[in-house]
Amino acid sequence: MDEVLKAVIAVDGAKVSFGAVRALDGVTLRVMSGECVGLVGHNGAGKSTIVSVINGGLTPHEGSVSSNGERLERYGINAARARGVRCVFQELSLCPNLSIVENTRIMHRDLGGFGWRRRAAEIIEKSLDAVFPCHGIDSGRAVGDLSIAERQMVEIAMAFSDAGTPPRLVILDEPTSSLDASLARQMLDHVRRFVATGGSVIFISHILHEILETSDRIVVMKDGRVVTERPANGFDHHGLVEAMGTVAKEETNQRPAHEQSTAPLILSHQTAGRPFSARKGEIIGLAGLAGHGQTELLLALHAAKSGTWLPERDPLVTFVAGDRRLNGVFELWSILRNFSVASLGDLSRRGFILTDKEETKGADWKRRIEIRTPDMGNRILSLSGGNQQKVLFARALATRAPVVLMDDPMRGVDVGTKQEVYAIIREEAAHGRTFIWYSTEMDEVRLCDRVYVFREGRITAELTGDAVNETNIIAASFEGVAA
Amino acid sequence: DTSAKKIALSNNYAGNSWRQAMLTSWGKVTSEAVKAGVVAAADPFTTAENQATEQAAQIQNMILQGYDAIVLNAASPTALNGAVKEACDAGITVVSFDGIVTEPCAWRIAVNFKEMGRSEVEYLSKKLPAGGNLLEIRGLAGVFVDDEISAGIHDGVKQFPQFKIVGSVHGDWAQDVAQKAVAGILPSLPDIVGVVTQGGDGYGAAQAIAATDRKMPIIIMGNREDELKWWKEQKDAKGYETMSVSIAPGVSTLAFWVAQQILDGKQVKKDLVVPFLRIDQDNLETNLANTQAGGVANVEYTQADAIKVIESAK
Amino acid sequence: MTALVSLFGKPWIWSWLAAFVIWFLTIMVTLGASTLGLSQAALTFAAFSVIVGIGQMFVITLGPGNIDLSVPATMTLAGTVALKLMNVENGLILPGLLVAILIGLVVGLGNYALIKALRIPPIIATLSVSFIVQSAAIWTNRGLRIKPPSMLAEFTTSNTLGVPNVAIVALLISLLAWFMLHKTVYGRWISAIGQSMPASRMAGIPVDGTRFVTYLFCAVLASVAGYLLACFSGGAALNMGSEYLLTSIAVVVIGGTAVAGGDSNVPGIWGASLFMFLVVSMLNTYGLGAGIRLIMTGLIIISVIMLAGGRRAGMR
Amino acid sequence: MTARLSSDAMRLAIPALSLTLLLAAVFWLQPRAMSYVGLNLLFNLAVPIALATIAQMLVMAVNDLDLSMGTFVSFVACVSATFLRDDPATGMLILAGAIAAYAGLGVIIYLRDLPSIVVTLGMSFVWGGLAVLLLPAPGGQAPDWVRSLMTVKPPLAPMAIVASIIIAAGAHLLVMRSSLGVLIRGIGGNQRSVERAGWSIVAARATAYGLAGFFAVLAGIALVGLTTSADANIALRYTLLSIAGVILGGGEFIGGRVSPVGAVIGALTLTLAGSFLSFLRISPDWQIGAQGAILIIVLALRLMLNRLEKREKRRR
Ligand SMILES: Nc1ncnc2c1ncn2[C@@H]1O[C@H](COP(=O)(O)OP(=O)(O)OP(=O)(O)O)[C@@H](O)[C@H]1O
Ligand SMILES: Nc1ncnc2c1ncn2[C@@H]1O[C@H](COP(=O)(O)OP(=O)(O)OP(=O)(O)O)[C@@H](O)[C@H]1O
Ligand SMILES: O[C@@H]1[C@H](O)[C@H](O)CO[C@H]1O
Ligand SMILES: [Mg+2]
Ligand SMILES: [Mg+2]
Repeated sequence: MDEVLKAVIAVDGAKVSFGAVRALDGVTLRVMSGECVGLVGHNGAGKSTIVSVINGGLTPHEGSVSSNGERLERYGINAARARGVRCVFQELSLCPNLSIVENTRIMHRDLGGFGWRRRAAEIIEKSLDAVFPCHGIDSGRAVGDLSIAERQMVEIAMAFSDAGTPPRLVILDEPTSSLDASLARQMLDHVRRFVATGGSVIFISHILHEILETSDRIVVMKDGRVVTERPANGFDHHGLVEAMGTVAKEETNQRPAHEQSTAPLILSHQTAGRPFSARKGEIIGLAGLAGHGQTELLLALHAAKSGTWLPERDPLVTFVAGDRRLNGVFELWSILRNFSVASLGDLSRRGFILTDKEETKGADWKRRIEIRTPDMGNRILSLSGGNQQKVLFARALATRAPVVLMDDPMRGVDVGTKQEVYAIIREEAAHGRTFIWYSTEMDEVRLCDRVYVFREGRITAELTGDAVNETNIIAASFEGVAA
Repeated sequence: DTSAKKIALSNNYAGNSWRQAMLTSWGKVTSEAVKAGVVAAADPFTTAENQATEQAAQIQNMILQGYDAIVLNAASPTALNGAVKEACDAGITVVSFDGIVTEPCAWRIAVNFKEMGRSEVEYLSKKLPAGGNLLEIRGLAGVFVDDEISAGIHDGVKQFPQFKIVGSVHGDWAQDVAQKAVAGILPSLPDIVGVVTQGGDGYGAAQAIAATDRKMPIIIMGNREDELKWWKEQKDAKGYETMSVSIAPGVSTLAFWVAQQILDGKQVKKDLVVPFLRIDQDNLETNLANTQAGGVANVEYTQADAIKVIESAK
Repeated sequence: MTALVSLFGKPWIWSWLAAFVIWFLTIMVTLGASTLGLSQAALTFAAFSVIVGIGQMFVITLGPGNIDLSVPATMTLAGTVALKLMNVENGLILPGLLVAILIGLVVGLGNYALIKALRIPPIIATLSVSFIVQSAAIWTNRGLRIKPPSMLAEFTTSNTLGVPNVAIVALLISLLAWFMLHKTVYGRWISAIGQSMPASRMAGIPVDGTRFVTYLFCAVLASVAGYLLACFSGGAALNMGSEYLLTSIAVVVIGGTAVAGGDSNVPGIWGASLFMFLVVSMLNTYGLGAGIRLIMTGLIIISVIMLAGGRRAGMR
Repeated sequence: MTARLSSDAMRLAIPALSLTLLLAAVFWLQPRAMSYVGLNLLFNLAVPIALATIAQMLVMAVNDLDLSMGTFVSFVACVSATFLRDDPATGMLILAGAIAAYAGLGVIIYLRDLPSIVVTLGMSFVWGGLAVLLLPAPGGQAPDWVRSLMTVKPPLAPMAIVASIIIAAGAHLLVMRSSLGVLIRGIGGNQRSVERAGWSIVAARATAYGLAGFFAVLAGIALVGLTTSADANIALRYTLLSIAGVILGGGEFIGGRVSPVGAVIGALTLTLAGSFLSFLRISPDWQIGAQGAILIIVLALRLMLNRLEKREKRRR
């Protein structure tokens, strides 16, 4: 009981359902001051939903929220904020049209009054300096002009910033998804510093080593329940994966560097740096620090190889989005329509859609890639983030396009699913498909046959076969920085 | 001598055949006057939409361009007063016609719209002494001309109480709008003996009524050719009788000559009245013959006509 | 019961319901004597709104900001030029129609050229084009009203089995539109573009081609409506399209099409078109003045959209 | 000092440049315009347009669109020319009520999640009807204080220029510098995150709409001060003009990207474009079309400068 008294926030028996879906099925979670709680679970396990409960955005249908032993009856966003609860949401949630300073004003309600701009600038700059030393971000810039990584940095700094009510509990829902290794490191270090001074953190990530090395305690969720809860040193990577309910697969090793140079050239592109080319059946990685031109290359390849005026009978490329809200999902549509939109050419005759064929193909892929839904006719938004991402994968893989462009598509996808997708990618590559894959995760880059490393919008290095390893990639990513 | 003087026409609307006929008459008469050296220029300007604000800006531009006189068909009798006053203050002669302005410094060439409306009912009272139900088709809501003609019609009904207006719709002086509005109200109306109109809407009303199995009432016509032609066809087929009242679009040329006379130093009264154009059963054919196919029955004025109008007003 | 519930989930039901209530109130004035007359008139005049409304709906489906303000001017120009070309001769009916369609194509081309090449927001681009088109209509014959060929005038003003011919034409066009939206790849494409243009592009949809065709389609429907209306009302007038600017937009949104794009609705266009005509007729019938009539029209539009409940979630 | 222009500054530079170019062209065509009186004549009717544009901009800042701006300004003009003069207390009360109605609209649109386009389309009928009821025929008279306010002759620069600067500066402070402005634009940028920060979206939206109503009321009063009297249709054009002004001034339909100074410049540019045309003396047939052409040219200019800026940015 005195555990409850000490808890910064304690949720007891929270139940939340969205229609028929039970997002939370009686979750009890406590966060003490001075600890970092790691929260893991498969896609749709209910992590984001519990976050919404804690930050006051969602009132559970059953269960209670208390703080320092006091049961909070009218718990809402403002009550949460007043208690120092701050949140970095899974999707970016700043106003892109406002400057960083103005966003700071929005985040801190009681920052008003004459001269607020100056004060807001001080607050956010102080926090940025603390979390990401040498960040180089000017607080007068509009958020929309920032790269996706910079935005995430600002958002994290915003959560740790102090404008009167100091942050006591910071919730980080997949905060490192767009950060490269060095920035993620800085953030994790800051989390430890914050915890050391008595702050609390809830840390959600699918990158398990981050969880393992940063958390004090790890809570594993599955299907809306907490299934395991243990101090972090009670888990190893394998054990954690097992606890999440996914069958731990063999740690993927690098593919045997088979003979690729004889395969026919399928795509080449002139870039600012080294020339880019791709051969049939290759898996090509685009690596380097986040936001250094990898996405731009993918967009350029896509634009160069697909017409915008006439329908393409045999498209050369297809695309898997990473930023699914921006260029991935069609929000009004069902899962099926979202899946089939890229292959309508094959699912129609003389412009008329063959509905039967569409449904068969949809059912086929639902099975193949395990999209967790009772009905492909449900709206795409009824899926959790990770499952939406799987639909986007299925959409691309179901086309006949010989080249698949992937823009860091594994963001927010759980470990089990990742392994399944990797297997599909390898299988398709073996059948002659080419994958061009931008990833911020080293594990994924290591799966590639060949890797182009980017630095400041240019390709600065090309690594093949055995040369594709962490040391070489990091060396190439920072090439020129030291000089 | 006005040979060095420049006159501008400020017109607020060009979207119907009446206005097009008005612009054509202006072009025809003024180009001859310019050629003959009576005036140096007579440029027509039209605004894109029927808006007082836009026309006010147009008048202000004319002030900047240094015109000596502005002939004005106004979007509003009062909303242009500010701009008109500025023009007068800049020493410019402003002559308004058809859509006249109330600003005292301007001249007005007005049609007695009220009388026009009243005369329609008077005509009906002669044809139908027993009276009966009437349908009224009005013009564009909120516009001065519409309100005046309608007021005249209602005065007429007061004067001849055997008539009763049982329905009233806005036809916006356009055949298709009138047709639609009449078709919508017609099914719910009792028998009607007459349709009182504002011109530009008679043919539309006739078509809407013809589409039902009602007996054709007396529809007062305007001056559009299709109205006159339909009347003629009905007259030839079954002796249909009606009349037409309207204002001739050529009144713009009268305004032009009046402006020229004022610039020439003539003393002209601020308010001049022109008769409306009336066509009856017996002069229908002559008027129809003088009307361009698809056009509007019209009268154009000469300098001499203008002098006569000015004299008679004294 | 569930059928009824699902019926009320349909976005188009509200416009139909509103149209029906108003129709009923209007015929009750004459205790039902005006039923046939009013229904026929409503079908006739709704037909024109339906035709332009469908075109506008396709454009609005393309997503926020997409709208075609050149509809009225296109109607006017097509009507004017076609009637001038046909010159009251029955033999020239088909060439007249072809010329009207050609005008639609040219206007649509102009609209999309501006939107694409100059990146002008559609609302401004189509407004600019409409000014030019209106000028062209004035320039062609200075507003002279030429009569339609007699066969065409006869066709557009008469009924088949009690149903106005123009309504039959509109119905055929509606069926075509429904088919295009729900059964063809093109329909999927415009819905996708309306939800997210970047996502559509990345899904390999020929975005420019699809948008271009849609603007063409809208302009062609406007020109066909202009052609029919000019024949129906006995000649083209320079201002004949003007009331279809607001109407074409109003019928789309009242009919339940999402103004945010991506979701269109053909049956709703009919409900809304009938409604728009009947509202004016009812208020005229009840002898209300122009001011009251305008206020009531506005309030009814707002009530319908409130009942229909704005952006709906039930779409597949 | 870094030479990097913020995107806000760039948003402004482009409209300012097009206005300057157009002004140069007008001065070249009509040197007489280059004077105290000349400038006032060129620009005084832009003052109410600028106010209406600011009003529209406030609505656009929260991702909505107001299609009733023109009829609302007309309604206000009618109130100003009647009640505000004859019975100032009642007049003020009516205008305050109208502003409250605007705020209420903002609330309803948000709470019921209605498309603003449809609700304001409906409201345009309501305001229009009220205006017709107030002034069935044109008339009324501006209150004397309004008239003298709009005809003052300040030293140095004419009223039109002084007023434009005051409007631009005031709106800039309100929308770009104050906390309230940040909140309103934040809603346009990402409503959810504003909500998550604990703000009341309802209150913020009501304020944005209320402010829009306030500026539109000022527009109506200023308009009557210039025209001396009103009619029910006096400002119908303001709906499209205000939208075009916001766009010309660098604003966007969604995303809360707006620029008050740009909006005022946009309004001035549109007004000037009309004058430029009348100085060109185009044949009356094509005068309407030329207005379309000039809109296209001004926007094409904007695009060209935009491109130039992008290239500049890339080089850096
Ligand atoms: N608005 C909603 N409507 C219906 N179901 C929802 C809604 N939001 C969430 N859910 C469901 O609730 C469950 C939990 O979702 P949540 O977003 O919390 O998952 P998650 O643990 O964050 O998963 P992921 O790792 O994929 O991001 C999922 O099954 C999801 O489908
Ligand atoms: N009170 C609520 N009522 C209805 N839906 C809600 C509520 N609160 C949250 N949601 C919905 O829950 C869904 C899940 O939130 P979120 O935005 O995190 O999803 P995501 O980005 O797809 O990722 P993930 O599903 O992994 O969380 C969202 O669609 C959100 O709109
Ligand atoms: O525009 C014209 C004139 O204003 C006339 O007075 C009546 O008919 C309208 O069509
Ligand atoms: Mg989540
Ligand atoms: Mg998730």
